[in-house]
Amino acid sequence: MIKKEWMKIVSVDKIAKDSYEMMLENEYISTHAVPGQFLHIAVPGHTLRRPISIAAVDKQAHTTTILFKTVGSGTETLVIYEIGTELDVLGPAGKGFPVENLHEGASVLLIGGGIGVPPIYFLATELKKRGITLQFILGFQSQAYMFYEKKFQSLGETVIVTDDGSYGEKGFVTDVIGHVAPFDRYYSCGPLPMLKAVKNKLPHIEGYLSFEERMGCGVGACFACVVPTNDQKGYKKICQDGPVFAADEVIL
Amino acid sequence: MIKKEWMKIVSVDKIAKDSYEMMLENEYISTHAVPGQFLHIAVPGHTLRRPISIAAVDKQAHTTTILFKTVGSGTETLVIYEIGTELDVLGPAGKGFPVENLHEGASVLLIGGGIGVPPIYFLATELKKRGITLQFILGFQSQAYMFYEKKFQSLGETVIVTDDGSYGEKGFVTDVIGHVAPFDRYYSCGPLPMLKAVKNKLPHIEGYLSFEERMGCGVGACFACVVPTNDQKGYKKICQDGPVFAADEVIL
Amino acid sequence: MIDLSVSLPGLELKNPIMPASGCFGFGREYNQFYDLSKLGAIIMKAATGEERFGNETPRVAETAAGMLNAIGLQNPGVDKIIENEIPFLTPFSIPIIANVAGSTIEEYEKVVATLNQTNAISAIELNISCPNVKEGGIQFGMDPAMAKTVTEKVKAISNVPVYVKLSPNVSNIVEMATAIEDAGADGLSMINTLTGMQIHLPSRKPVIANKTGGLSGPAIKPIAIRMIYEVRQHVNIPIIGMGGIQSAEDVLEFLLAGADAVAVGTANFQNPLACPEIIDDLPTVLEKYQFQSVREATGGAHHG
Amino acid sequence: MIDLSVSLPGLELKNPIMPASGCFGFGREYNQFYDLSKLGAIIMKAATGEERFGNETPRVAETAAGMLNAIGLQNPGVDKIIENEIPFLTPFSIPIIANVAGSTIEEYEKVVATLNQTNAISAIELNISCPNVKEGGIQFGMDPAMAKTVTEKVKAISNVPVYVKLSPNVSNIVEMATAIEDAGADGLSMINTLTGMQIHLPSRKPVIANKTGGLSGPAIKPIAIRMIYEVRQHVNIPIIGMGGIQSAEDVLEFLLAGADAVAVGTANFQNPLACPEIIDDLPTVLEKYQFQSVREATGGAHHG
Ligand SMILES: Cc1cc2nc3c(=O)[nH]c(=O)nc-3n(C[C@H](O)[C@H](O)[C@H](O)COP(=O)(O)OP(=O)(O)OC[C@H]3O[C@@H](n4cnc5c(N)ncnc54)[C@H](O)[C@@H]3O)c2cc1C
Ligand SMILES: Cc1cc2nc3c(=O)[nH]c(=O)nc-3n(C[C@H](O)[C@H](O)[C@H](O)COP(=O)(O)OP(=O)(O)OC[C@H]3O[C@@H](n4cnc5c(N)ncnc54)[C@H](O)[C@@H]3O)c2cc1C
Ligand SMILES: Cc1cc2nc3c(=O)[nH]c(=O)nc-3n(C[C@H](O)[C@H](O)[C@H](O)COP(=O)(O)O)c2cc1C
Ligand SMILES: Cc1cc2nc3c(=O)[nH]c(=O)nc-3n(C[C@H](O)[C@H](O)[C@H](O)COP(=O)(O)O)c2cc1C
Ligand code: FES
Ligand code: FES
Repeated sequence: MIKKEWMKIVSVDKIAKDSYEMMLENEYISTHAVPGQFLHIAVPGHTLRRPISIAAVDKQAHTTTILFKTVGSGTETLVIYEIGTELDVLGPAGKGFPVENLHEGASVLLIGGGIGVPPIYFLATELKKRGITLQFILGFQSQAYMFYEKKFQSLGETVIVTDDGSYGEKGFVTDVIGHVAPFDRYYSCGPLPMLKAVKNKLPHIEGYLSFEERMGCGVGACFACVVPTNDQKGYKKICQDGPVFAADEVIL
Repeated sequence: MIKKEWMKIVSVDKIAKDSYEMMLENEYISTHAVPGQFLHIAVPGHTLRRPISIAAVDKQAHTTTILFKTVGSGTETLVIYEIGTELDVLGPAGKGFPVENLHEGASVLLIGGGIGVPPIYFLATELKKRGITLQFILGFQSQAYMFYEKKFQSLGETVIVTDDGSYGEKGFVTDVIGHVAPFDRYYSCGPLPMLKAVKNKLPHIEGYLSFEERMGCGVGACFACVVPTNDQKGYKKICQDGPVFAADEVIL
Repeated sequence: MIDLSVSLPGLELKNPIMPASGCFGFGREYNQFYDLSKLGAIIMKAATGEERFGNETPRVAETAAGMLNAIGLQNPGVDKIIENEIPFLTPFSIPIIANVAGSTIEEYEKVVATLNQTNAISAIELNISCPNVKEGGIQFGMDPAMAKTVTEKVKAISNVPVYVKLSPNVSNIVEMATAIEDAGADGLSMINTLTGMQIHLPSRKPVIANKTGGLSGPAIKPIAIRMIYEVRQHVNIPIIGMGGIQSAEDVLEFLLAGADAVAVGTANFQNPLACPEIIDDLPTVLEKYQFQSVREATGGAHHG
Repeated sequence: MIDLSVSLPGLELKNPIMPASGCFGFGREYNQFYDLSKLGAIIMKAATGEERFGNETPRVAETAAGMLNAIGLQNPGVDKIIENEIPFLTPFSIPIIANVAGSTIEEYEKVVATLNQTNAISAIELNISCPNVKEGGIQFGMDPAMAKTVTEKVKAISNVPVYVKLSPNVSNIVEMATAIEDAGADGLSMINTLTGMQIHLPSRKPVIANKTGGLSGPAIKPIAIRMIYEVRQHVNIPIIGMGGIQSAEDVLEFLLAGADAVAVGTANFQNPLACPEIIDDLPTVLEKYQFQSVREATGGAHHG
């Protein structure tokens, strides 16, 4: 269940250009978080909270890791907080990636783009524990923005794509989907145009997409973050019903 | 001349209930400030700067001391800044107490009320250097809010008045004006009702009053802080022409 | 003991705090954070005649001390609200206020007639900040004659008191308020959002898909206070005040300006516990400023 | 090289940044902080027919991301402004815009006729957010017919271009703007402040002696942007935009919405160097968002 919790900043490390890894301490969140869920973080001086995915948890140390890019005044404020500062957080928010019905030994493709990479990492570590075979396609603007390459490589075959070709393949994540080994299912997180392209490229494969959208409440009350769906209701709320949806459930 | 300067917080000490002494380092301000002038301090997250009187300067150490009471969100924000923080300040602002035409050995009464006490202290230290005889009447809400009693006593005869009688005399500063030794001139700083009462009580004596008023620009551009005057122009700006005015110059 | 209770047409409030329409859904989500029975009342999200899917996203943007929203009245329609949402709310035993919206007078009438079928509703909040599609899209709440007509029509059929929610996007708020009082409204609710826009520099387009959105939050509080103060001098019906309330001090400011009760909107997003925290703080704040009750504070800025 | 210059009726601006009326006096004070010749232009404090002493104090209050003011048009009167203030400003060789206020049409005419005597003024900014004492105190800027009349009368006598400054306290800003364009205005200036109030809890009274005051600062920026965007779609005369500008990014947002140049008001109080810093930052910001010039950015949110 989502709660309002205080999370203490344990460490902040720069992991790439404008990109930071922040470790936060809180027992409730680290115990209950599942891959795909996010934290809705209050930033003093800002009306709206900032949604940031959970990238890892350590249930023993009670820590939760987030990875974020500084793109505006909220994330820029967040990154300059001193170690020890307590953040006001709603979490774990949303529903995670469905993983229950995956059999051991299944093969899965995970596709992350930019700030969509962090939840993919958390998902990968959990799937690995279940004995799933993993392949990754990770897209970044350029080499300077790339992070966690080695960590992903230790979990599975990893293809890096950059917009400018400064590292790995040049182009979009969808350009290299044809090059990877066969897989039973895919999971993807990234900007909407990327998710659309991925869905179109993989029409007949079971897939799950994790969405980004501007949020108000972050808890399902304000209807800021809806996405149209094929079901009878006609829409879902990203913050509450998502951010992960089955690819065939949503209308992009 | 007023300038925009950065002043580094050197120390913050609690001196009475809700009352703090803050020492700030900046050569330009400490070198040029005269008693009666103030600092117009930017407080992040607030639209308007906060005017705070200069209570002391140390020209050798390049420090300026301010004393302030936490009464609202601006002063409450100010007091929690860490040592070493640089404050964005306009100063020295306004014109000081006129002291030029005082002859050595003259006797002066200084009357301060609440947050009007700080500039009186700076003035007193300067007058003392010129060999002026000083008497003080200082008003506080109650004993808990009283500060600098000993420092004033070392400069001259000091009468303390409290609203509730918890220390010194009970009542208003004007209640004890009749009890002090004769004086040639008076200076007073405090809330408007006190200044009015002081002026009415001492109609035929040369006196100077330092005013408080809500300010916008603090530099004379916005006309937020005017006070009606007897002269041809009909008004003066507290931030620029004041905050000190001759008692017979202003209409209260 | 500070008395927080307020008695208004149709509304016996144990305290004057209620979540504002559209900022609290139908309560389910915030009930995860606290027991809704703590609230003075609840104002539900807007109900329209049929289900509405609202605007394209993005629907919100952050501004200095505020936010813009253009949700577009997304709601399941009045029938489903009665069927699915009100039954969830009734066990909390707090007055339920239904926010009613429409594109035509007929739609308003239909929603209100449908709401008459349930006795779980204590009052209606008539949201007239909606474009009248039959009159070239001008909002009901921006024209005194249209506001008067829709109020009269709704009053004629509603079996609960009607609070009309004023739009602040008008030249003369007093003219609107008096027209609505004359039309028989039981109370006013004010203010709705101010129309604003934010432009996204990289794309050179409005951030919000609908282009304009409604500005809410602390940024608009001075406008809300001014309008309530002005209206209080000219109308006698009660006012539910809102616009930027974040703290019990803000509540007192609204009461002094002339509000009888208040609603809290945007603050719920920042702090899901905003309402209960304000309710807990209110007695201390009233006491600090020498009030024995909420009622005593109401209109305090107009006395003497 | 990014081109910051803008050419508007009567105004050859080397950059689009000017201090807003009433927030910069007649420039003397800010000239202590920097050389005024750096500015694109200067808009002087309001001039009235006779000297005015303004309202009682307090005249300002701080609000969330904004402030309220009710200075009350204090100024030495148009004659003294010509005598004492304009001679100080002319050596800076920047266009001088005179903000003109009045309580009657005759007063506006008198001020403009008097200004005709000097050739140091490049344009007039007509402040119509003033109560018309002959028409029951309703503001000129809140009634299209009155706004039209005062614009026509002033245009008939002024020997420099006239920019009419719109009040945002209206139901329909486009109606006001088109009435004023029809009346022959050379340009618009928008927005003036929104009427607001703050109540002082200890005294239970409005903080501002005048009770209401004008809300300015970042809080109102979304409203300014929306109004400029709407007006830009309906009028062809240039717009000087203002309302909460604090940074070069804000300037670009105003340009994209449809402003041709901008004025900076409240930000001067926070940072006396606001204008020169914005001027210095503007080329970098324009470049970042792929603009070669200010002119290219103007109206950018309306294209494509
Ligand atoms: C479910 C979810 C998970 C996310 N996970 C991550 C993550 O793990 N790492 C990361 O770096 N970013 C993540 N994002 C994006 C992140 O929320 C935005 O980058 C951030 O809110 C930007 O805030 P800002 O103040 O720095 O930028 P500004 O542009 O100044 O923000 C202005 C407003 O727009 C909103 N906004 C701007 N960009 C986005 C965006 N892409 N998505 C949603 N809202 C946005 C902000 O929340 C704020 O309300 C996630 C977004 C969602 C919805
Ligand atoms: C020339 C001058 C010198 C001053 N010197 C001192 C001093 O040495 N020590 C000290 O403690 N205080 C002094 N004050 C008062 C001090 O400026 C206020 O206490 C302070 O601005 C309150 O800010 P706040 O945010 O804490 O309170 P809030 O009440 O939240 O402030 C809200 C707004 O009102 C203004 N305001 C509130 N009270 C006053 C006041 N009494 N005078 C002017 N503006 C006010 C604030 O500046 C702000 O704009 C002086 C005031 C002036 C004009
Ligand atoms: C996201 C959002 C949705 C809203 N939806 C409605 C609505 O459906 N009906 C309505 O009358 N007002 C609606 N409002 C307006 C609020 O009820 C309230 O009048 C306004 O936001 C001012 O209060 P605040 O500043 O506390 O948010 C909405 C406001 C927000 C922020
Ligand atoms: C203290 C103050 C005084 C003002 N005086 C005038 C004035 O005399 N004439 C006028 O047209 N506008 C006046 N204004 C309005 C500003 O020129 C400007 O339109 C408004 O403040 C919005 O811009 P800002 O948010 O950058 O301040 C004044 C504003 C302030 C804050
Ligand atoms: S952000 Fe409010 S419903 Fe999703
Ligand atoms: S504060 Fe602006 S003139 Fe004094």
